[in-house]
Amino acid sequence: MPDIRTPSSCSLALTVNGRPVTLDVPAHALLLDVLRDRLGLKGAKRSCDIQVCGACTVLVDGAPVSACTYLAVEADGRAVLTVEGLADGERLDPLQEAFIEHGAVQCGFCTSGMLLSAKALLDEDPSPTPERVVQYLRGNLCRCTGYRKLVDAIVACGAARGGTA
Amino acid sequence: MRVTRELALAVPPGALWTLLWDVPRMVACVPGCVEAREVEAHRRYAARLTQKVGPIRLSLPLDVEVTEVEPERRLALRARGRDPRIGAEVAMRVTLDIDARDGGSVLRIDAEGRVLGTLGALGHGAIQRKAEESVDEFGARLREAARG
Amino acid sequence: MTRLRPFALDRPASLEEVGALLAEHGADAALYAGGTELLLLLKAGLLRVQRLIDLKRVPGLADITADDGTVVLGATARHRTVERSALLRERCPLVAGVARHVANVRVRHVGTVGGNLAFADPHSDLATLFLALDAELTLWSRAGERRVALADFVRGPYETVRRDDEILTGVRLRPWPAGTVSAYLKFGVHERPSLGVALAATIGPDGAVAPARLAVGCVGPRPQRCPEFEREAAGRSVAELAGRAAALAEAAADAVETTGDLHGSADYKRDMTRVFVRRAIEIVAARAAGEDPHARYPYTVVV
Amino acid sequence: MRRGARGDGVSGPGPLRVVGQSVRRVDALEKVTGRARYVTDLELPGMLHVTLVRSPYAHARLVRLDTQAATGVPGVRAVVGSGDLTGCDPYFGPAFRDRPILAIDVVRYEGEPVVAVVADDEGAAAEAAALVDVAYEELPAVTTLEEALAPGAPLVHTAEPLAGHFADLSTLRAKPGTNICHQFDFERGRGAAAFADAHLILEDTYTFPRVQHYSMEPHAAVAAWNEAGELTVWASTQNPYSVRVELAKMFDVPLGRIRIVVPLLGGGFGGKTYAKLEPIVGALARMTGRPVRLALSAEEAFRTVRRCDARVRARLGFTREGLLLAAECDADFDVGAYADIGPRIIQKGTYTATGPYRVPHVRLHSNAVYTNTTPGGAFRGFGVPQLAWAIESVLDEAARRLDHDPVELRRQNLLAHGEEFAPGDAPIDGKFEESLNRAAHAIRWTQGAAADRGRGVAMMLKASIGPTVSEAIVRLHADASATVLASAVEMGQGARTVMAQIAAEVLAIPVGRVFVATPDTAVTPYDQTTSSSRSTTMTGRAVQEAAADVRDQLLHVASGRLGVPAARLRLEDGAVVGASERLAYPDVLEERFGMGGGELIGRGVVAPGRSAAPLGGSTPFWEMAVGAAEIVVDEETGAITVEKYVSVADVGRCINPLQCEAQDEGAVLQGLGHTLLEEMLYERGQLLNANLVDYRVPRAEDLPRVLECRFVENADGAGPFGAKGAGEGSLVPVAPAVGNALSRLTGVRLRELPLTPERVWRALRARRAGP
Repeated sequence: MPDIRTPSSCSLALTVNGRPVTLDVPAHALLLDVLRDRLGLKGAKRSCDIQVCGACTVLVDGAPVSACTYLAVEADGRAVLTVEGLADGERLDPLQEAFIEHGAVQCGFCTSGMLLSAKALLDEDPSPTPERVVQYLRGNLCRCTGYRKLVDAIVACGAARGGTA
Repeated sequence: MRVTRELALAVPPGALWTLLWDVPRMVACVPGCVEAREVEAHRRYAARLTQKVGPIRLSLPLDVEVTEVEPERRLALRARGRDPRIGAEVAMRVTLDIDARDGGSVLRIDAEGRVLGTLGALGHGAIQRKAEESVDEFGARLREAARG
Repeated sequence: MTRLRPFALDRPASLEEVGALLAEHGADAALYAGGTELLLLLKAGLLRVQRLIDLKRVPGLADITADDGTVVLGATARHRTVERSALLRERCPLVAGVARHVANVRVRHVGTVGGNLAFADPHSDLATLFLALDAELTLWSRAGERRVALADFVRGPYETVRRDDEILTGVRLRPWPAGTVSAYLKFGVHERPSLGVALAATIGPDGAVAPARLAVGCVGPRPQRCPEFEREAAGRSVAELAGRAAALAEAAADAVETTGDLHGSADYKRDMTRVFVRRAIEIVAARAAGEDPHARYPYTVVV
Repeated sequence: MRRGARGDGVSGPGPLRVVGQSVRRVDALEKVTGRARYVTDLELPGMLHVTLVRSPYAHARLVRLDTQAATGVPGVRAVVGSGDLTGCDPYFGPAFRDRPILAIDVVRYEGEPVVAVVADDEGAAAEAAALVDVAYEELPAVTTLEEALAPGAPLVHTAEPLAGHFADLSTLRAKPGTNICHQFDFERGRGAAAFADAHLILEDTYTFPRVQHYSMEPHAAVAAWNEAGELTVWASTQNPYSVRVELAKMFDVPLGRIRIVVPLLGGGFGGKTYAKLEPIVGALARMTGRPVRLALSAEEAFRTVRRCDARVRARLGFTREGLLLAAECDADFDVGAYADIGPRIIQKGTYTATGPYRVPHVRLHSNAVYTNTTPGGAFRGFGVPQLAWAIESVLDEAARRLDHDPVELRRQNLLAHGEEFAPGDAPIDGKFEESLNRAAHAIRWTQGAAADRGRGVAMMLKASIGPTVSEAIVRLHADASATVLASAVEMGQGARTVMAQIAAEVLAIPVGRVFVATPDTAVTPYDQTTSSSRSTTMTGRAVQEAAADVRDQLLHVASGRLGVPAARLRLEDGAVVGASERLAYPDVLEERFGMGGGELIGRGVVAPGRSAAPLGGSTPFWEMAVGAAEIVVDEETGAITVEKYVSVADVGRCINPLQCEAQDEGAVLQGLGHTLLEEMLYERGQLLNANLVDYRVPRAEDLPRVLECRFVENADGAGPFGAKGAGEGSLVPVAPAVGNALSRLTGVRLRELPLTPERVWRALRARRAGP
């Protein structure tokens, strides 16, 4: 059987952090590798590589996905948001501010995934209860903080966003 | 994984013993065994085994070495092989003990094996089950062959 | 984990095209929808293929539709879609509720019902719940279409009756009639569930249960219905069920096949089946009486 | 004022401006914006990628290596077995140089690297790796302590182990002909003889499981040699200076020719101490003449390092009044296939086996035992969790037998402030009773738990490293900003922020004007290691001294210019001020250098050196923490839920309270991991659960409903502003506190971790079945 040495390549047209991007990728390219190695967006990290830990979370049309196990071709025509796209220039997103304020950042390797999952949660449920945050973060592991400050930061951000600070 | 079975067969130990050494008929009895040939008479054999564990296809050459021979009483062998495509290393030990029993014979099968590499770890549960199914199938085919 | 080896991606727009591709490439091709299991097998190097056949552009394969009293979930319907489906919320509320607890939110956005069922991981929720909904799977191939009951579809861990040339196109559920009270409980410490219990009691006008449906999953090679339990429960009032919950649960537990693995030993799984069938009965009884049991147990999801 | 625990700060010289405040982390902005760079993100021009071919066998002889097919794969630059590693010492290891870069003649654990494939990209490397054909001849393996210690057991290492580089381990005592590669003994008073006078003697054996650090960033390293024959390694390591020693020895070059650069770490927890990947990437970079990158997968980290599992027999003797009279301990630690720093772990962990209590008569013995499993290495607590699990459980049983309240029994045995722990070692430097009282108060110990709740308490004591050395340089620039050069590695614990706070406090400039350089052995001065909770105390004091050196220079120059004695001047808001005078730093530098440039350089060295202490040097500080747990048990499933957990640590001073809190909350959750959830499972030498689906790392839902991490701050530490080390202590009491709570609530005493639902269920069933 022919070993595919010249993989069929697909041309993609998508937006990444609000910017239009067009590039050709082989069919087997993973979104995580395209973001990191082709577009230089190193914020999303490869950790467990099996969709469990969440360190590679990015949003595709607002939905959180595991970029480590998501073919880049699936992002064609869609809007991808990575952590690099959260801030507006130097003005941080409220979640980024809340993470710093509450001490929810330590080694930082899970932080990108946590921020984007939290953003997806707040987009869906503007002021979630701590229990809802804990349930939603089932797919985001952190080995440093013990989660207390992450939950506090997200709940506080939700409350502030929901105007009930 | 470890599978032990006891099998009553219609043929006396002598006939069973001859059957066990009949390579082509043994190939037919061992599920997934597609070929086998003698490398060194009564000592070493080369076989090829294919198995499907869920969606995963395993196909590997087996180096079979006979380790114990007690005519009409006991046959023990060791088999090892590697499927480079999926990086699975298989190591098996099979001991067959034969006793005469009311005209026929009783075959006690003791198969112990390990699948090493990623498949061995991830497929841990499924492999034990597949091994049991295979030994049962072997027993059924052997009983059929013995009757024939 | 090794990198993905190169493959081509086909995106057929009809079942016939899929069939043709399967016929042409056979074992060198793999069906692909969400990829939540397939891509992991490819990355682990346990599977090698030259092409992926993407099912997501085959029209209608992701729809959730009502069809003369049954509900059909298209194979490429995502868990997230199932979770939010108004039709399912109305006809099979438990299905929408359980879908919300599959894996994590990212897998739910990408993974599909068909992929989950075809992979047949013994530690999963959908097959157990669907078994209690007398699910029937539709398998399409160029030779024609056949329908297989879920109980016959799953042969063992990761093994189903689907032939290599067949595509799972959908699963048909028989919603429980009005007046059915139900609960799904899933227990386990690990990433995947160690135990799943689906209990549905249809209460007739005379207050008697006719019938009861009980499915237990994750503890054995495949999800299992509990016919003895269902016979014992039939004709009794819910109060009576609650009264005999311990004995009924014990009987159900003794009947299930359990196998030891990293999640626990066979006898522990049998005893957990006993515990959670009883708890399911108690919850169903409370719900039948209009109470909200809001039962909470550690490492347990109650839907 | 930012939220965070208010230490009941003791005023040092004048109110502290920056130390003691929960200032914003200096590395927070780059981390929340995704700009933070880790070794795994590094790309160098011409960089090649490495994939390792690993042994599927736990113990086997290497019969034949066929790399022919692999070298044919397009993009492959080299396929390397140990035979191809010329021109370097192929063995490394801090205690014994027993670990080969690539397996030599024999593989000693499943997953051991055998062949390295170097290629243009990871895809080609992986494809070639699958084509490498290695023929093995399986050898009998020992994969548990029982098997390894059985008489006549197969030996993991047959040859005499070569001594490693670190002098203090030169007294290594392997037991020839056995799998024991080191032994440690410690006696005080009349040793075991004193048991004869004891009113009550309790003895039991406890086991601690093999668990994984599970840093979110698996190990990674990039190496490159330049034309001048200098090696630079960008490594995810906690001690660049130890790695530098090992590589200099390995390639036989002067230390100055090896440069280790450590950007941010994605977690470490001890798993990134001492050489791990640096030897292989260094060797491959030299062979190929190209930069080489190796980034492990999470599964491979399980086959690189783990915590040493242990079996501890503990025996305690009490007087009638409940005073500890004698203690005896025999601890076997499973160090896996290679010793790594295991020999030091068995010493450190056993030395403080008796915890923070006064025990006049002690006999302690521990063994480091080889098995054919992933090598054990340093992991948060460094042997103390393994011992405390046994001792604090036996202590709780004693409280029951003596009908003493468990808190009271501990209180009456606590060592007092200033008391001697062991002859020649530092006296106790904390008022431990305050921590115990605060923990008991916070969990409302005296009010008694509700019927369905169990409470347990546990304490711990750990010595840090002695002898030890930390050096630092502070440079004050002409614009009154400053750069701190120190080699404390930032792995999430907040070391970089702490160093900035200390320098900013001494130099009276804003934290935002202090820049802490990336650890780089060509730039930042010597620091022994970032582990053992020592950075704030030792590196912190070196930074404090270096900043004070700059301060004295400022005062001296200003004194000359202002004609005011230096003693009547002080620093305030970036200027030297006297009663009425004020000279801003730029002007002081202008005065000193006669021009707009120049900088003042200060140096700090902290090196307490050797002492008569049993481990070769006195501990610079004692780390002590208390844990109190309140649990509920679902007796039908055996599942334990920690409803409330209180941790109190005696830290002297929180330099950054919010960071201390986050560190201890993380320590408690990591402790809950080995207490309830985590265990690496082997079956006849094969590791079965090296992934997150089958190895359960704590998640947000495992967070106790109430988790309080509090601190006793009496400014009585040897560190800057009275600080002591923290971050390891709070992990240790979790297992015994939960185990004791389980015993109080259900009467079931489990001696094996983790306390999984099935284990608790089985024990409850046995209890119901009765004696």
